[in-house]
Amino acid sequence: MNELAPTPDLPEGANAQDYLRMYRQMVRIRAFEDSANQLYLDARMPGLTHMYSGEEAVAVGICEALERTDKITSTHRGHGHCVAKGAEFKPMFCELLGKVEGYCRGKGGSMHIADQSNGNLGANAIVGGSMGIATGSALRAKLQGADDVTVCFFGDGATAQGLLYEVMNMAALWSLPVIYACENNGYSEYTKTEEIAAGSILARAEAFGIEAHQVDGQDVLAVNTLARDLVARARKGEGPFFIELMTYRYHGHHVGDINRLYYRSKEEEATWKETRDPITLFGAWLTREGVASEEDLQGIESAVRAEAAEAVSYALDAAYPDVSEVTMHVYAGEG
Amino acid sequence: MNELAPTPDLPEGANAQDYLRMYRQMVRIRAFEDSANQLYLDARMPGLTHMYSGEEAVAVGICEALERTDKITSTHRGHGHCVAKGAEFKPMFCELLGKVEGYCRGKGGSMHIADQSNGNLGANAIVGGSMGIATGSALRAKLQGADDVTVCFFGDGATAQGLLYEVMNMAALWSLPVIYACENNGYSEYTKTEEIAAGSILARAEAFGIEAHQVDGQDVLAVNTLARDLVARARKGEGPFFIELMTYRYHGHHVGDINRLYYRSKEEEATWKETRDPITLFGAWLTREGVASEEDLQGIESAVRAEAAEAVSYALDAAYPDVSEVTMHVYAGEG
Amino acid sequence: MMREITLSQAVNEAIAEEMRRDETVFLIGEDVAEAGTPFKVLSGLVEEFGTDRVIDTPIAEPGFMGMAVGAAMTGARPIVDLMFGDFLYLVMDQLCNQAAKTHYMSGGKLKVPLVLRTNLGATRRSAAQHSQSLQALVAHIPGLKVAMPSSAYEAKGLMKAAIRDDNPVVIFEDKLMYQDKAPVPEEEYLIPLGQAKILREGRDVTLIGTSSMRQVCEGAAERLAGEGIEAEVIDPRSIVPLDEGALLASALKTSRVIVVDEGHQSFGVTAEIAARINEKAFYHLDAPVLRFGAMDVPVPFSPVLEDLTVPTVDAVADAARKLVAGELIHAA
Amino acid sequence: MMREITLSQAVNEAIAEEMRRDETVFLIGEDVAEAGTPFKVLSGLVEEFGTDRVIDTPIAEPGFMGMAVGAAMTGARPIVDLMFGDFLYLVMDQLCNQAAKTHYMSGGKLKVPLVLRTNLGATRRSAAQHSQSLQALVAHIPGLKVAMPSSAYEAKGLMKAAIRDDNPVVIFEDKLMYQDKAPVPEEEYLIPLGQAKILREGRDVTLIGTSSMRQVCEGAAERLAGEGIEAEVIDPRSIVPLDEGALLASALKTSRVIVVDEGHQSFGVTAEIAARINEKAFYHLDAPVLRFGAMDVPVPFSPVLEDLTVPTVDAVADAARKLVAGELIHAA
Ligand SMILES: Cc1ncc(C[n+]2csc(CCOP(=O)(O)OP(=O)(O)O)c2C)c(N)n1
Ligand SMILES: Cc1ncc(C[n+]2csc(CCOP(=O)(O)OP(=O)(O)O)c2C)c(N)n1
Ligand SMILES: [Mg+2]
Ligand SMILES: [Mg+2]
Repeated sequence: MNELAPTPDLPEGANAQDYLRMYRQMVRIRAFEDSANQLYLDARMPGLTHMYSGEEAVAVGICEALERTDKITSTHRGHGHCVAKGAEFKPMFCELLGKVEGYCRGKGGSMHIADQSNGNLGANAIVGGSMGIATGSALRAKLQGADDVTVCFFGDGATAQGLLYEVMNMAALWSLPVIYACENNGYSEYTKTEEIAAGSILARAEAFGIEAHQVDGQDVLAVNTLARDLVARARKGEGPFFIELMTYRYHGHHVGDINRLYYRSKEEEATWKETRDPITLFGAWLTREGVASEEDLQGIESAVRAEAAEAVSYALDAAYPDVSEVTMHVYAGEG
Repeated sequence: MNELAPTPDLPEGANAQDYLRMYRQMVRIRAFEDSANQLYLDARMPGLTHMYSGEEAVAVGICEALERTDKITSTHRGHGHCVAKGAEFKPMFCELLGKVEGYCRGKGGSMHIADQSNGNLGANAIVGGSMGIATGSALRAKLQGADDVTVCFFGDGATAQGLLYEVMNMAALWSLPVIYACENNGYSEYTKTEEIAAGSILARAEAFGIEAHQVDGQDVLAVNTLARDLVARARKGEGPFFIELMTYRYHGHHVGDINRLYYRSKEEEATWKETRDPITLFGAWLTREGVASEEDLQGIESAVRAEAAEAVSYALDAAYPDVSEVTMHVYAGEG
Repeated sequence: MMREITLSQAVNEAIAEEMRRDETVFLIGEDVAEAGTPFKVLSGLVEEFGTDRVIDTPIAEPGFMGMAVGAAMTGARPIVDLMFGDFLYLVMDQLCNQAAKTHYMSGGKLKVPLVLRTNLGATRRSAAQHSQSLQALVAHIPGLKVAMPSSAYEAKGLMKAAIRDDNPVVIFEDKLMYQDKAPVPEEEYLIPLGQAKILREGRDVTLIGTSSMRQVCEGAAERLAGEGIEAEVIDPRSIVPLDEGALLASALKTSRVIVVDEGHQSFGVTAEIAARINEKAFYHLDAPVLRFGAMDVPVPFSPVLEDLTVPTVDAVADAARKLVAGELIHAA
Repeated sequence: MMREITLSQAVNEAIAEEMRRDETVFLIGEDVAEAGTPFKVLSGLVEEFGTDRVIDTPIAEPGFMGMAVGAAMTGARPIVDLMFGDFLYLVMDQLCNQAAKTHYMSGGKLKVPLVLRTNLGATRRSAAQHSQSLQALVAHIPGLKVAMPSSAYEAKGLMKAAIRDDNPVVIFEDKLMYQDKAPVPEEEYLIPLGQAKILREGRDVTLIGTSSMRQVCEGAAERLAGEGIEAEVIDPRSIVPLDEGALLASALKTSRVIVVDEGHQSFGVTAEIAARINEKAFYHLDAPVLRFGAMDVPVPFSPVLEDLTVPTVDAVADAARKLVAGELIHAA
């Protein structure tokens, strides 16, 4: 599929602004990741990080279907979710660089980055580690009669963790408002999905009585349309749901994973980038449908890039936490 | 179904002796459990124990399809598996009473009882705790080119443990010679299966690409026929397989679980005992098919009961371990 | 006279009171509702609070532990019932990588106010996988608090404090003490975490005992009293936070200390307490701090073996006697 | 002159040699084959031994840990690769309820000869879930052995001994030391578990350091030497079994001891070692045994904070100086 369907099932009430916000959010993720990668290459970022580039339509398609009060749980590859759920660049870059103005005051870093005030319950460095958290958030919503929905993002590799089946069982038994969003990017670290996943991922959810869908994760409209529908239904108590989003990561598993030939080919990477890039595809659709002109899109792109550049230099200059922070926040209620 | 099918698909090569051994093994389990229960009621047994009565056709139907070199892993409700895999009464009762002549020198007790020399890798007091062990035994068989098969027994309640899905995934990916035998007795402790298992248990195995069967766990011939087929196929490398055996436990969850009305009715218990008892059903089939007379069966019964009585009194008189045993066997190779 | 209730009733009351007081408190675990747990500690709660707040789960400890973390992060106060302390191993990731670290990793933005109630204690003839006392494992992990009630009174007050605490708190009840009675006020009270209690004053030797090891210490003190030795008995009540001040004060007073805890001795709770007292009261001690933990063996089933593995009144009294007599114990 | 190789190469060589020697040895874990682990420690092994003996798994730590137990019980010798020590929480049940107890629970009938190799160590800027040093958790569980190599030499010898051991052995490698070189003989050698090594003799103070904390101790000793203080440096090499004799002998000689380990300090490895030395050498000590562990905080990401959490040469040297000078540290 090299272009988005010309007349998608337009989400009810969607309009040009919605589309452009979606586009902009995807561009913001790409720009954030490019800057993060550059910070790594320039040896200005401590540690490692996992790039979301290539998967933007997944996070944006889903998060654009959510309210601010809805919750998400994120992964080690969490910048995309964070941006898509409404985070700002400055506190994100500050976090990446271990600065006190970061969302986690520099204590979390890339693998724990989250704008908590927008309902992001945290990125997680334990693969599958947030499946219980997401399901528990949904349980809380149900118990308290709140109508928020929780989306649990995780990778294809994480489907190997038993925790998923434990919580899907309970979510199904108790009809919890949670959506399991499996980002199938074809790899877990340096291993192909088919080598680590027997049978069918969708069927695994279905076996627990959970309605499951597969969707093209490069098509932001398809993702968003499905997500809106499922979120609305989950809000009404028809959850849980499971979505498998077929996607691809452009970079290595992490920024240091440069020599990838032993596990995937250059051609494969090129094909995805050239024919299935979610931003390019959506941009083409937007211009084709007359929602925006090429110039509009370029305007968005340059504005976002400028925003990123400014945030990076802000973060580079920002202060580190005071040493007294080291013992702060071990326990709540104690400074 | 109140009687066994008159002409079952006879296992190839089966004959009267095989049938009578199966019958005898079922009676032995029942007799063992009755004696164990009595020991508890007489306050002569330390701790608690979980009775297998009512489920005899499961353990016997499966273990009679196994060679001595095949392996099993067992559960907290493990006396039946232990007997069926070839254990003797005396060391079993000794184990139950904490005597040094027990299979585990009195260190394991009811929840860890196993005749290791017959390939029983242990009962397990962690629900689901042996799923990895069984699958690992099968991995070892495959790696070493051995042709033994491993059967992993566990209850319906244990299907809630994520470990099952982790190891089924690997067993399926690597075609391991393991058979997952889910003893669905309708309850986990004091909770009905439908309250703790969403969707379909069989479908869960199938979702991993594992061939799965449901069988009447009160019909020893049906169980045995299926087991022989699957064991033979697993030996040829066609595994893994999954069996859900529909059965019932006559006693409480453990011997102390006397007042059960809040979770199941007397009528339900009576119906199973009166119309679906695996020993009665098989006994009726044996006489109807002319394999044995009523007297033959009574003879087996009384011989077994006498054997049990003798073993109990042997065990009651047997010696406790010497106090020096307490630090022995913490580490292999150190006394 | 103050009424006496069992430790089991005390826990039940504490939870019921807090559930009445705070709608966000709920219970989750295996067979907690109709069955009220195998130990019947929670009997009656589902009748009062309904199945929405007393939730029976499938046998999926990692799953419901993780769910409690998520519920706690988003505004509820879950009490997780872990049927046996031995199952802690199953929930360690959710407890130690998630619950314990979330507040810190989020720079203080997220809180995880949950209680994990579980148990400890051997000699129930339940063998190696149902008899462990694993408090040392969780005490080692920053971000968790750990309480060890030593009677019905403590069980109630600590449970109420734990439920109101904004952090993950693990409470270990001794499963052999559920039927033990103690005076418990009708009026509401809380026992703040981090406050040790002096149960008996004495000037000759300090006996520090956690959970049911308090009884062992009290038994030893009783026996020693008959011999003219005055033992001071202290219950730390929580080991994280640890009331170091109270323990040190007693050590300074008596100059001789014995620490008793039912977890395995090596790398266990007694090591930390002994190390701290040695470190901070060294020059005031007449003898090394002695420790009694469970033997470093998996808990054996056979009663004749199992009984050997736990600290006893005899052993503690004997050690105290030698300490007071100035005999070198374990001298190198 | 003896060749020098990295710790990573040493581990690789040890495993390769044992796999050649014993067909039942196999490797299992995530990305251990073609990728040779993210740290590249196992590179080349799949080429020599094939995918049947170097097995890539899905991300299912409890699952493959449990499978290793079953394989070990039935005649294989698995080496489990756990990518980060922080994932130990996930395998605790299979490791501590199953592997550790099987031999005992079966009355000696079943054995579980497996090696769990994993790592420890902060300051890699990997934040709270990828930086923990959790050796204390497993050291507390009877039935497990625990080794902590402090150089390439130890890494090779201990790994070979662990693979041949009939018990479950957990080996913690310091992930920051993989590229550190040390002289390693070409000829085969094993280092038996339970034998400490005196790295430097001294009479004024004993510095006990595990894993990379050996470097901290050696650094401190070096610095102290310049000031005329002779520090004895000892590496326990395994903490279970612990070579108590060697540690005590040094304590008796120097009368002053400092223990350094990178796990959290409270309820950690240093507590046990300190408690034992205090207990058995009390009357020979001039000062309390001092301890340095990681701070009792989740490991923070920010470099400026993270660096504060681990024991340093400065801190250890400073404490040793004060000990030797007879200053009361932490005196109550
Ligand atoms: C419990 C656990 N095991 C292993 C790892 C190491 N690890 C980090 S990311 C990763 C691969 C995850 O693959 P997937 O879930 O498909 O997510 P992706 O990286 O493809 O987005 C692994 C194995 C981890 N962080 N946590
Ligand atoms: C990990 C774990 N959780 C809980 C328990 C307590 N427990 C023992 S048996 C049991 C029910 C098991 O049900 P099922 O698997 O159906 O086996 P059954 O008892 O019916 O044979 C429970 C919850 C346990 N032993 N281990
Ligand atoms: Mg992936
Ligand atoms: Mg059952």
